[in-house]
Formats: sequence, C-alpha cells, structure tokens
Amino acid sequence: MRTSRRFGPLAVHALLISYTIIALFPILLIIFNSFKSRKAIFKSPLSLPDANTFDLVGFEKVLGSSSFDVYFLNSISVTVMSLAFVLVLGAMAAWALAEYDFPGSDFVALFLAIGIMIPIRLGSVSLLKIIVSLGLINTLTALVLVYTAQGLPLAIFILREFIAQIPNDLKEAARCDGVSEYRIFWSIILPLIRPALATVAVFTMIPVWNDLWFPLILAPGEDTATVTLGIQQFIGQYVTDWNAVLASLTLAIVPILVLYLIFSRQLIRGLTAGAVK
Amino acid sequence: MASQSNKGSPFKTHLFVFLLPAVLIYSAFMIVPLIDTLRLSFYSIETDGTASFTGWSNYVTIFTDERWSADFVNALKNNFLFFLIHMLVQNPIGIFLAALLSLPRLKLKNTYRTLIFMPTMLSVVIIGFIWQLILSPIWGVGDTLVGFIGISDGLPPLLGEESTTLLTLSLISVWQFVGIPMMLIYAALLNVPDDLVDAAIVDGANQWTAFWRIKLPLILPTVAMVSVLTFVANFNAFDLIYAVKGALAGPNFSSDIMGTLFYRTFFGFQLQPGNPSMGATVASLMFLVILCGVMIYLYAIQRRLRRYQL
Amino acid sequence: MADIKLTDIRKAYGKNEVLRDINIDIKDGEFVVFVGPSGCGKSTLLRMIAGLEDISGGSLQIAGETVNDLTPSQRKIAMVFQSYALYPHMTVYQNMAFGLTLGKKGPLGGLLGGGENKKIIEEKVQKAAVSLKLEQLLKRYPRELSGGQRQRVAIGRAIVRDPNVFLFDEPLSNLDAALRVNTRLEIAKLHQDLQATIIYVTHDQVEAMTLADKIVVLNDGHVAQYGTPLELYHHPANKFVAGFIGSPAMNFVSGTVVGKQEKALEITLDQNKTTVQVPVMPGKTEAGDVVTLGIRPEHMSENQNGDFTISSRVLAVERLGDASYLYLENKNHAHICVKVDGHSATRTGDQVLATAPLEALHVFDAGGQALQRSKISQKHSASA
Amino acid sequence: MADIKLTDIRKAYGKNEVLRDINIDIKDGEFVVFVGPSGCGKSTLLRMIAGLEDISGGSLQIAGETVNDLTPSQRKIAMVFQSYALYPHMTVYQNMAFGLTLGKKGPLGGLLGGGENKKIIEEKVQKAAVSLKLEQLLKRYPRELSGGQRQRVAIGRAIVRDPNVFLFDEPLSNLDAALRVNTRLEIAKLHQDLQATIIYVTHDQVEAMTLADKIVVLNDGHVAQYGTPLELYHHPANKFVAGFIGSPAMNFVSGTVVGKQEKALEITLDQNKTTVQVPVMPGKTEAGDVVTLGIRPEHMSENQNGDFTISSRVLAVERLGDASYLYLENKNHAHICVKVDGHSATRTGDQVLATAPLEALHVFDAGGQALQRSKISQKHSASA
Amino acid sequence: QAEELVIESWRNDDIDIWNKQIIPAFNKSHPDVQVRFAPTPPADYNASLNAKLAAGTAGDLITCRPFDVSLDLYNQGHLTKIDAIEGMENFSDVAKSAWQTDDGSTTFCLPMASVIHGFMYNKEAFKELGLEIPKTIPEFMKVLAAIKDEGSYAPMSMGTADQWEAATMGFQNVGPNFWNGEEGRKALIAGEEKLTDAQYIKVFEHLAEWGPYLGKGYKAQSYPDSQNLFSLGRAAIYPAGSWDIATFNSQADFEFGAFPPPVPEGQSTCYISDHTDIGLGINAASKNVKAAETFVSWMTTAEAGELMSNALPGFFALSNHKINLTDPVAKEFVGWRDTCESTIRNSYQILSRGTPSLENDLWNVSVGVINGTMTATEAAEKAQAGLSSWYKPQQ
Ligand SMILES: Nc1ncnc2c1ncn2[C@@H]1O[C@H](COP(=O)(O)OP(=O)(O)OP(=O)(O)O)[C@@H](O)[C@H]1O
Ligand SMILES: Nc1ncnc2c1ncn2[C@@H]1O[C@H](COP(=O)(O)OP(=O)(O)OP(=O)(O)O)[C@@H](O)[C@H]1O
Ligand SMILES: [Mg+2]
Ligand SMILES: [Mg+2]
Repeated sequence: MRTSRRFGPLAVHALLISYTIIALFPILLIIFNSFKSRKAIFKSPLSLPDANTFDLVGFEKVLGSSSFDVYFLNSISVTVMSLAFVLVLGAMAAWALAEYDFPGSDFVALFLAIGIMIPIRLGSVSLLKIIVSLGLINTLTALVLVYTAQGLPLAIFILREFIAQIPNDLKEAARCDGVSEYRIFWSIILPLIRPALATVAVFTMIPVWNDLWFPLILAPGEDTATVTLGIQQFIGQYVTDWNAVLASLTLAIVPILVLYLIFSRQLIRGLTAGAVK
Repeated sequence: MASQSNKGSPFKTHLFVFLLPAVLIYSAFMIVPLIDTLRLSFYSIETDGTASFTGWSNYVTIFTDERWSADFVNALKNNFLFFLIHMLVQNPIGIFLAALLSLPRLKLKNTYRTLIFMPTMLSVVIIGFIWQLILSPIWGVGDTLVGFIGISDGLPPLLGEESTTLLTLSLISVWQFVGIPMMLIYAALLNVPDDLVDAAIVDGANQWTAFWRIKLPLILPTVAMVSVLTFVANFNAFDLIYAVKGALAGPNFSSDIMGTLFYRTFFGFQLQPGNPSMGATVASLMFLVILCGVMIYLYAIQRRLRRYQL
Repeated sequence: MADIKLTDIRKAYGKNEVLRDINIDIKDGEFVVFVGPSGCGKSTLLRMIAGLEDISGGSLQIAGETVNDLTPSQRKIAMVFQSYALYPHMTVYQNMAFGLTLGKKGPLGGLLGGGENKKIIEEKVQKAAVSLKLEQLLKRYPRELSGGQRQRVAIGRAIVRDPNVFLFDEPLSNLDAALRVNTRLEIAKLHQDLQATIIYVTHDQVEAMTLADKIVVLNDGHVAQYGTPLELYHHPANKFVAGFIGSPAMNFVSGTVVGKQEKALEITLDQNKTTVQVPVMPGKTEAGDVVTLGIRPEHMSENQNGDFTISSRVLAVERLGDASYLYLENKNHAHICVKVDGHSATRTGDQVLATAPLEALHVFDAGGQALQRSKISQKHSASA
Repeated sequence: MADIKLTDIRKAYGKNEVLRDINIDIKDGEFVVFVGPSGCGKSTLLRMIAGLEDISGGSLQIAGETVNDLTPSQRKIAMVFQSYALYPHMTVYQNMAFGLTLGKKGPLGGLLGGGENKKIIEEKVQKAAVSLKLEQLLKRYPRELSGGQRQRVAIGRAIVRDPNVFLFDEPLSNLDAALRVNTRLEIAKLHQDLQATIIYVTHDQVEAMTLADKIVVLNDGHVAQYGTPLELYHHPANKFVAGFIGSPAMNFVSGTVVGKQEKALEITLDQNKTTVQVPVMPGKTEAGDVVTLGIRPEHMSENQNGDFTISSRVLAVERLGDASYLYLENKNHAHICVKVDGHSATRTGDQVLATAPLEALHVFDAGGQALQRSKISQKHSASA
Repeated sequence: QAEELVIESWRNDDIDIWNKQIIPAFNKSHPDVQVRFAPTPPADYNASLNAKLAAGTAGDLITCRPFDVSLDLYNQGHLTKIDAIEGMENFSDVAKSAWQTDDGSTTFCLPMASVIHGFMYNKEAFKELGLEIPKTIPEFMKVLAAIKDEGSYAPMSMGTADQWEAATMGFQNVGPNFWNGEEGRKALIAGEEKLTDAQYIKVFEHLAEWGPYLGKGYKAQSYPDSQNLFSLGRAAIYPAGSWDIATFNSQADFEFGAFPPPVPEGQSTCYISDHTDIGLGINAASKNVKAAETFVSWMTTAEAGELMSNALPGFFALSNHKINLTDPVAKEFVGWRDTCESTIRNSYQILSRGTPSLENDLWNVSVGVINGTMTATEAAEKAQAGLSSWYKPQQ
C-alpha cells in the first residue's frame, strides 16, 4: 500500500496505461475513421480526420436512411428487460443452489449449466416454432424470453460462486431475526453480491445488444428491429459500406457504454467489511 | 451450514419459488429447442425434408468416414489450441490486470477498467474489420506500427498464412475478451477483506506477495470458474472466425474450430445446403467434449477447492 | 413459557467430539450464564440452541416442544453473535430495525415492507440506541464503526425484538469498563422487564457472577458444574470449577492425608511439612491419599495470624490501585497469589508470611472432586 | 532503538475528525497501554502507527525517523488486529509462520518460500503455540476455531516475529480469566525478554494497570491523560480519567465551595447539606463555585466512622464472592457504589451509612479539571 | 386492406433500388399490392431463411440462390411450381436451368439476373504505361509483367483471404476457356471428364502464375480490400464479376473498362462465365399466393428487366427481351455474349450437393495453388478425390 506511494504507483500506472493503449488503439481507429471519407479510410487509416478527409457521410446515411430512434428504443428495452429477468431469476436460482442442499441439487446445477455448453443457435428452428405457437412472433417479448433463457445459465453459474462466499453468520443472524428466506435473499444476499451482479449484467448485456440472429428470425419487423438488425443493411454481400458501418457501430457503442458505466459503479470494494470479526 | 436450513418440511416451498421461474423459462426456451434439435443426430433427413431414424449411424460416419473424421479431428485440435492460447494468455493477463486494478488507493482505476473493457463490448463485425485493417499488409497500419519497433520489412500476412491464422485469430479474441476474466477476478478480489491484506503487509509482505499468497488463494474458486468458462466459451466460439474467415475457416481449414465446423455443417454454406442431422451430430459431440470439461471442473476441481467465507 | 431442556446433547465435527453429555434444565425466565475456558464449546452449544448448528445427538426442547429440527426463526430467539454478524450494507439503524420490519403481516411474507408500524419501530430502535449510546451513529455503516460500537449494534439488534429466548455470545467483550457496567445493567433490566429466558456466554467473572441466576461451567465439552453463582464460588464441585471461578484463580497446594476424623481431615502440606486440620467430610478419603488443598487469593492475607500459613519469597507484585496481588513461590504450581491491600509496601523479593483461616480451605481428592465442607461459616475469611 | 514520538497527530474520516492533538512520547522498550471508551480512537491511532491508515496531520517518528510515508513492513512492527484478520486459507501453523517465510531472502521476493530457515521457523512457532496453548490446533483452519482460539492465533502470529514494536489491539478480549492471566504474563515476559516497545489497546482495567509502564487515556479523540498507572489512579488529571480508571467507577457527588483555605477547601454537599473540608489546593476556585467531589467505591465503607458520610437506602447489591457492591441513591447520578466485604449482610432496601476519609476525596472544578491534592497519605483508605 | 408481400433476400445492397425504383414501378400498375423488401445479411441468409420456412414465418417471395440450395427448398415443399405463370415463356432453358428439377420438368424460381466474369482494368493506367488489352494468356502475362516492372501499380488486385474470390474470380473466370464452357461442364457432370484431366490442371497451373503479380500481402487481402485497391487506383487490373460495376462507378474516379478472359495461345473460341445468380420464387406457405404470382409475372416483363438491369449495372436480366443498357462497362460485358460462348460455373449444378461440396473444395484448392502451398496436380487430385468420394458418375 505505502509502497504504491513512492515508486509503485508509477510502475502500476505505466503498466495500465500501456495495456489501455493496446486495448484502445483499434477502437480509436474505428472512431476516427468513422469521421473520414471512404478514400481517406483506406489511403491513410492511421491519420486523424482533417479538413480534406473529414466526412460525415456514414453518419448521414445511418441517421438519414433508417428509423434509428425506433431501433435504439427497441434494443434498449429488450436489453434492459432481459437483464432484469436474468439478474433476478438467475440470482434466485443461484441462491437456491448455493444455499440449500436438497437432493438432486447437483443435477439441477448441471442441468442449468447445459445452456452455456451448446450454442442456442442450434435450436433456432424449434425455438422459432415455439414462439410462433405462442403467437409471439415479431414481438420484443419473444426476444426478451429467449435472451433471458440464454443469459440464465451463465448468470447462475457465476452468481452461485459468489453467493457461496457470503459469510454464513450473516444469513444466520437474519434467520435468528426471524427473517423469511425471501427477505434474506432480497435484503441481504442481493445487496452483497452487487459486484458479481454488475459483472453478470455486463456479460449478459453485451451479447444481447450485439446479437443479430434472433432479431433476424424472431422479430425482423420494422417496429421491432433492433440496432444491430438496423446496421446489418450496411453490411452487404459484395459491397461493404464501411463508412456507414463504422458510423453505426460507433453510435451503437454509446448506449451500451452508458449501461456499462451504470453497472460498473456497483463494483464496490469492501462490501462485507465490518460484517464479521 | 447449508444443510440445516433444509431440515423442516415447510422450507421446501421457497426452494421452488427460487428455482422454478428460472428453470421454467430456461427449459422452455433453451432446453426444449436444444433437445429437439440434438435429437436430429439420430435421424437422417431425406431430400423431401422428412426425417427417418437411423440410430448411431451419423456418429459412425463422423468417426469412420475419413473426410468427416479428418475435419472433426482438425477442428478439435485447432479448438484445443485456441483454448490453450486463451488459458495461457487471456486469463493471466486478465488476472494481472484485475490485480493491478484492485490495488488499494489506485487513482483512475474506474477509467482504466472501463477503457480496458471497451473491446469486449464491441460486436465481432467491427472487431473483424478493424483487425483486418490493422493486420493487412496492404493499408500500412501494421507496417507503420511494426516500424515503430524497428521492423522495417513490414508485417507478414498474418491472417493469410496457414501457420499464423489461427494464432492471430486467437490473439485477437484474447484482446477482445480479456475484459471478462478481468471483471470476474476483479469482482472476486473486491470481496477479499482489506484486513487480511493489511495483516499480510504488517507481517512484512509487499503488495506482490500479498497478492500471490493471500488474495490469489482466496479467489482460487473464481479462477477455476473463469478457467472452465474460458473452456466452455472457446469450444463454443464461432463468431470471430466466421466474421473474419467465413464458414470455411481458411486458409485450408487452418482456423477451423468446432463452432465453424458445426455451423458449416448445420446451416450449410453458399451452395452447400445445410445438413441438420449431421450438424446436430457435430453439435452433440461438441456438447460432449464441453460436458467432460465441465464435469471435471464440477467434480474434480470445484469440490476440492475450499471456498473461504470472507 | 420458554423453558429450555437439553438432554444428552452431543456435538461432533467429523471425528472431533466437542460436546458430550450435556444435560441442562433452564426454567422460563431464568438468566443462565455459560462460562468455560476458550474452546470448551460455549459458542457451539449456544449455536445449537439457536438452531444454527446441527445437533449430533440428544434432544433439545424449548417450551416443552422438541425443536431439534426447527429453524432458528421458528424457535423465536434473538442472538448476539460472537462475530457480531452485522449486515454490512445497512446502516446501524437499518441493522437494528431489520428484524422488526418483517413479520408475516406485510405482503409476500414481509418482503415489501409491512411488519410493524414505522413509528413503533423507530421508537424501539431509538430507545435501544440511547441505552447503548449509539444515538450518534445510527446513520453509519458497520465498516465505519469501532469494534466496541459494532458489538453494541449487535446487542441493539437483539434487544429491539422481544423473543422468548435471548442468546448472547460474549456480548461485552469489546466494551470498556464503564460501558460494560452500563450495558450489563441494561441487560439485567431487560431480563426483568421482559421476563425472557436469557443464555449468556462470557469469560468475564464479574459478568457471570452478577448477572446469572445460574451458571453452567463447561470444561472440555462437558458440564463441570451447574448452579447459582455463590454455590459455585463457595462450593465448587471439583478442582476445575474451583480454579476457574474467582479471579485471580484459587491457589492449589498439594498435601497428603495423615489423619481422618468424623468431620475433618488432617493433612500435611508437601510444601512445608506443616499439618493442618481441615473441616471437610472425609468421604472415601483414606490416610495416605494425596489431596489438593485450595485457597482463594482473597482469603489469604499477609503477615497476620491464621491457621494455614505459607512463608515465601515474593516473586512479583501487581498493583491495581485498591488492591495488589503478591505472587509467592509454590513447589507445584507457578505461584501462589495473595490479594492484599493496595497500600501494602511489600515488594518483589521480600519474604512474607501468608495466612488463611482453616474454614477457607477447599480439599479435592486425587480425582479432582471436592470434599464436602463440613462447616461453612458465613465469615470464613480472616480479612477481606 | 524504537522510541516512538507522535507530534500533533490528527486523523479525519472525511469531515469526521476522530483524533486530534495527539502528542505522545514513547521510550524504547516501554510498555504503553491505550485505554478509553469504545469509539474514542484507540484502534485508529494504533493503525496509524502501524502504517495502515493515512495520517491526516502531524508527524510520526519511530527511532528518530519520520515514518509518515513508510510502509508497514519498513516500520518493523508486528500487530494483533482487533478483528484477528487470520488468513482463512492457512492452517494455524501457516498463519503463524507466514511472516517468517517472507523476507527478501527467497527468490522472487520471497514468493517461493525463502525467508527464514525452516527449522528455526518451526521452533519459533512451536514455542509460541505452547505458550498460547495452541499445540493441539496447529493443523486446524481458522474456521474450525473458537473465538478465543482465533484470538490466540492472532497473538501467536505477532509474537513469533521479533519486531521493534508490537501493537496489540484488545488481544485478550475473548479469553477466559485463567487464560487471560496466563497470556498477560506471557506478554509481560515477552516484553522483558525482547525489550521491545509495546503498544497495547485494552478496555480491561486490570490489564492496563498490571501491564503498563505508562497509560494513555484517550477520550473522544484526544489524550485525556498520559502517565503511570498509579499516577492515573491516585492523581487523575480530570473527571473523565477519574471516572474511567478504577472499577467500579469513582462516585461523583456535586457540591458548592463555601470556604477557601491555603491547602483545603470547604465544600457543602448538595446531597445532604453537610460540609466537608477537603485537603486540596484551591487554585483559582472561589467560594460559591460549583465543584464535583469524587470518591472511589473501594475507599468507602459501610457503617463505620469517617469524615465524609452519606446515608441512603440501598438500591441494589451485587455479590461477587469476596466482595459485594452496594448501590446507593444519589441525587445527581444513577447511584453511589460502595465496595464492602463479601459477607456483608446488607440487602436491597436497607438503610446504610457510607463513609470515607477526607484524604480519599478528589475535587474537580466546574470544567472537570482535578484540583491538586495537598496531602496524600500512603494510607488514605479507611478500610481495604 | 391491401395485401402485403414480403420479399426475402440476401441482397441488402439493393435495398434502395427496390424501395425507390422497382417497387414504385410495380405499384404503378398494381397499386393494390404492397411490397416490402426485407433483406438479410448474406452470411445469415440461408440459415435464417431455412429457419423461417420451417417455422412458417418466411416472406411470400423468396430470392433464390441458384441450384441445389433452392432445389432443396423446392423438394422440401417450400417453393411452388411457377411454370404456369404468365411470362415464364420469356426465359430460355439455359436461364431456367439453375432453378429447375434435375430432369428439367419443373421450374420453381424466376431467373432474375446473371453475372458475367471478366477483367476490369484502369484505362488511365493502361494509357500511361502504353499497354494493350491482352487477348491471349501469354499476352496477359506479359501485360502483368510489364505493370510489375514499371512498379507504380499493383498488376492485379485479388486476395486469397476470402477464398471464394480465388475460386470465383480466378478459377471460374478463366477456366471455361480451358474446358470449353458448357461442353466441359456437362462432361464433368456426366462423369466423362475428370478434374485431373489435363485441361483442369492447366487452369490451376495458370492460376499459380498469378501469385507473383498479386499485390503485397494478397494472402491476407479480403474481397473489400481488393475492391478498394482497384477503386483507389492502386491496381491496374481487377479480375471481376460484372456486379462490381456499380461499386466502381460510385467509387473510382478514373475511367475503367473491361476485357473478357484471355484465351490460351492459339484458341479461337472464347468462353465466358455468364452465371445465373439470382432467382425469385414463391413461398408455398404464403397466404398471398395470388399477389405473389402477380408480382413474379410482372418481373418477367421487359419493363422490369430493363429497370433492374439499369438500376443494378452488372446484373443482367435473363429474359429474352431486348434490353437497352445505359452503362458503358455493362454494355461491354453483355457484348461478350455475342462474341463468346456462355456457360455457367461448373461446380454449381449437381456437383456441390454432397459433402465435400466441389465448390468448397475449389475455393480451398484455388487458394492453395495461388498461394503456392499446393501444386496444380495436387489441387486437381484433391478436388477430384472430394468429388468422387460421393458422386457416383465420377467413381
Ligand atoms: N471508516 C470510517 N469512517 C468513519 N468513521 C470511522 C471509520 N472508522 C472508524 N470510525 C470512527 O472513528 C472512531 C474511532 O474508531 P476506533 O476504531 O479507533 O475506536 P476504538 O477506540 O478502537 O473503539 P473500540 O474500543 O470500540 O474498538 C469511532 O467513533 C468510529 O466510529
Ligand atoms: N467447524 C469446526 N470444525 C472442527 N472443530 C471446530 C469447528 N468449530 C469449532 N470447533 C472446535 O470446537 C470447540 C468449541 O468451539 P466453540 O466455538 O464452541 O468454543 P467457545 O467455548 O465458544 O470458545 P471461545 O470462548 O474461545 O469463544 C473448539 O475447540 C473449536 O476448535
Ligand atoms: Mg465462542
Ligand atoms: Mg478498536
């Protein structure tokens, strides 16, 4: 700790900055190339946009040609709803698996983990049939249900591990206080696994936000299209409209970045400090 | 003391309340479709689209027909390599970054964390594009960059040679997904009580030894979990390779992994119509490989690792 | 009604048996204190009563009902944990109010609030906070509290509820003397007001003696003695209890029985070959048996007359202000302790004569069992 | 050499100032005890000395060097945490040996072992384990230990190292009386053997009085008094220290100065209108000023002659065996406590006359500062 | 309420043309039928279409890939017969062959467009370097060598990273001149020729000669890279599909032209790949079959053909109507139909329906020979081995 006050912090910052550069360089490349003309992108991809090369054609195309506001709204509502379900239902199941030692709990745990072992795309046809038979085709509900199902296994897998680390004394204190199991879960477990919930939220939200496949087959309609589905029109068979792709992807990062920032505030250190001796 | 809460019979109801919603949604929208599809591996599909039961013959084909088995073995081998690179590069870097970020009183830690996590948030389309642009010997980005470190011959076509494609793709994937182990380990490190680190420091440890001897052993279950998740994710991987190299995972299948093999078989590609029954067979085999890994984790590793209540 | 009956209770962690043959009857409204050396099983026993540890054997009844298999909440208890177990994400106020905000009254089993009326809760918490000197800290989080403050919050959390049984695990160990006395009185008052049954673990003699209706002395997983405080002080059943109750501890010197009378034993001290006649019932003891004599430091005095005398060099002096402890050489034990007046001028290295009246002597047979004392004067100590 | 000098130390958590104006000089090899009410800042000060908390202001010197910015390990200290802070993934043995296996000697900064020789480590740990009665537990993990056992491991972990400075934060709070005395003696021995400087936080009077060379009384973030144990007992600098040191606490009754002499004050008690002449230096006190009289319970006696008398009904009696405490009514305070012989027959409700000699009285002015006592006999208590 | 027809397509490049030209034109004559063009990214088209068809949620009109992929859909009952639709008589059998059952009895998609292979070149660069359009392969190689020697342009812009580029723009582009177009293609299907025959090995040998003249780093060069290299004026020759015309029209700021694949020394007949690429079929499960048929019928008209061909220069209508093209380069491409024999890509019909598919193998081996990791013979053997492993006539 105090070491990191003299020479330590410099070394640590140097390491972190160098990695940050590695992580960020390609992304910066994307962002500033999205402000350049196509020619300039390929003539000198490394240079910053200047008076000659500055070109908003990508953004104009994206914002002009499609109902991006609707897409954004759809994407955000689908992502947020799925997240809410995954987090709440996932944490509930993870708590049940971590805390109660019932017969078959190992089996249930394994059963719930299968979902991370097979790509759900495999089941697309049956899934589509199910959604059709439920009359949910072309609705955001269909997407929310599928994404919830898809996000649950990983959420449960991760949260279970973190729930197991919560000091027993806390649950026991609550049980002695006559608190119901539901409230122990809601008032004690959930708040204490906030960092893990945030992590799971981020992991769940990224594939949901970026997914193209299920919007494509479950909800391809104009009113239900998501941002990713909206962007796909710029990625064609032969011609790839990189200006537009870069612009739309730059735009599409913004909401997810905001969500990320919201969640990452939950990564709090020392949540259980002061709980037990 | 997990067991005592399970003693009285009145306790059973909440178990259902906690488990049922997740199990229901998950079963209905995940397990049922998956099983319905995996079932196809025991069928063969006729040209008119009807399926007829053929037992294990699809599996026999995969293992005995030389063309199938060569593809399968090649994909499996590549996949192990893909996984190994993630294990050896992605996870150590992730742990290391998490360790740095969790140093007490580090300034700007949230900024670093967010920036380092950015690649993980991007879609593979953009990742594929940007790395092809950077690594392409044509546009000069890579050449300029290696020029900085004194290599003047420029960049070899890393994404074009059989010997380097898979490695390069793995490293791109590592670059993209380092955020995941980093976040998980970071979240676990947040739980390690400061008191313990304080105690180690007072005992004469520095931050480095405190990390190795106190923090790391305490988050070992999370590290194991990250490893198994890496395994599962890598054996399911598909997107990046498909986006950069297409379903044929070239050159000459040198970047073919289970995911691309499955996709190519199941959904077909270009002229080749999909073959759902063989695709389902490949997927079932993939699932078995992953299941083995997960079982090893659940029964051999997770059981043995003690969780320390912090 | 909340009498508690422990019958043949045992507890093992794997092969490691930490409690056995525990038989205790606690009457409704009684204040029972568990004492015993560190690691003897006090917390474990308490946690078993609370329902937090499995009972490996025997039966536990509360209010006549066997509760071995009931959950903690079904047992209607409140507990103060040795580790405090505060909810780290709740303020002090929320910690204390948490147990009250529920109850089956609200919807979803109290999940959405419900429970007692807000006003009532606030009153209760405020009252407890004032009596524990926590008023200023209600908005703080546990991590922002000192050790003692945390402990008080843990106590507060228990006392705002009114359960049938209170379980306290060393609740005052991190408090300073003044606060300790106050809180002790607070707990005593609580006991009177609520008429609740209280089980209290402590290692503090004063707490045990002043608070308890009955004391259970545990030793190495079994009950060494169960009785009122004064019974334990005056009639320890065995050498362990004799040595454990009282501070500083009782001094032991070994001796050999040389004569046996109807209501007394003649014993020669191995230490200095003097013979004393101790008023105890000889029981099965025979001449020639080796016995141990016990004498409390506070029953000894320096340089006064007395029937039982030891002359020795002073090894060390501890001065407490109102009293001082002299530590004398002893052949068998580390030392013999004598409690003397705070102004005693005796110093380390001095030669002193320590004396005690015969009635103050305890005798233990070779197995450590106490011999019944035949004549216990209400004033068996020569000087205070 | 490890003298410690604290100059104008202050500490604030945000706006909340928890320590201020701390000036303490600790000589090399001295045993200093910090006492004070719960939450007064003892642990915080200790952690600042250890280097675990930032110092908000002032300077801290160890062995003549300003160490404000040094790491804990550079300060060469060992510490016992109030929360124990045992490493949960290490056995008792490993916990105790941890500090010894570190050190620059091994490769990778001690990462792969290194540190001291294995044999030596084992010897050291064994020795500490024996003296703390932990031999049987060396292979256990912290989660398998009782509270007191954990505390002992924490002590053991500190004492196996031989640092210049030991910091103990309430190290005995979870131990039973017998073990406590033993461990206390062990620590005293450690102090003598190693000649290390020791800073020790406790809330236990006996520990503080018996162990300390010097005691620092902290109150609400500042030093109320710093001196030897007997100085504090006999000459408390202010009402706070007077009330804090000594158990049960000093009784306070208020009075009004009616006359002033060269070396004494005449004071009328508000309680019962009697006037006493107390041998203290009047200082700036004038007739008419309100003062507080202080008298320790152990300096009072029942139904004897004395210059200072209070007649009152007994509210409660606490019997400890060798002594009993009578609690009398007091106009201003909760009660007046009188320590009497264990065999006193007085019961609740009795009317008693409590007396004390004038020399035993302390006088505090309106600001709570003690007036210097003009004549302190070495025998100012009427009875022990 | 007006009926709405939904068109499934992988041509999301064409979304504007459909919405702004084709559909409005259709609605002029059929105002009561709403049409919505709903494209899917090409990489996901087959998979998503299959899923939607299986579940019954696919659109009414389905853009057909040529040959087996669509034949499969028909066999599974997802596409209707369209022989009877008015206007189908405007298409030749060759045009329809890509969307017919093997026996040619039933047609299930309307042939919409074909694409022609050839080479485009930077006219300014050729002028600058004083180069002539090559007619024969030796001339072609000389031109390449000249450009390379001069050094200011990459001789030819093609990459092997995307694999299909090597097979389609390479193998299928120049190959018909070696195997005599339709004749060779049919013989391969009939099992009368083998890929290990000399003419096929010669194609690979010729491809292997390209390697040195492709730009630096061509092994990692993807198709968009190739397009960009050419359109940015950095390469002189571009092995093309006619569909690239539109791209270069909008992106290149120099004049470019096209020449047909050069013939081997001494050969007089030239062959071009005039490949049937896009068709349009009707979803058998459609609720608006009548309207769909109306639309398909309208698509057979000269009006629709001309509209399409001009809106999408490089996609040539397959109907027999005389169509006026406005784009000069497109005109050049179409002009070759008069001077050379047309054929289609030889791996597309029948030969890619098994595993491994010949098409996929050709991608792989074409890359192999160009990259120099395979010899021409090895490549031919590998492709032949793959084909004969499942295709009876070749065994
Ligand atoms: N992180 C923090 N934020 C705010 N206040 C704090 C924090 N940590 C401690 N305090 C406050 O500082 C004061 C001093 O705490 P400290 O732990 O030093 O007390 P202490 O003297 O050790 O008490 P105890 O005897 O109860 O252990 C307390 O009032 C406590 O509430
Ligand atoms: N999980 C466990 N596994 C094995 N032994 C255990 C476990 N928990 C406690 N013990 C042992 O059981 C015995 C009783 O422990 P307990 O906590 O009841 O002691 P205690 O009387 O409360 O002591 P203290 O006064 O030190 O708190 C101890 O010797 C302890 O080491
Ligand atoms: Mg205990
Ligand atoms: Mg403290």
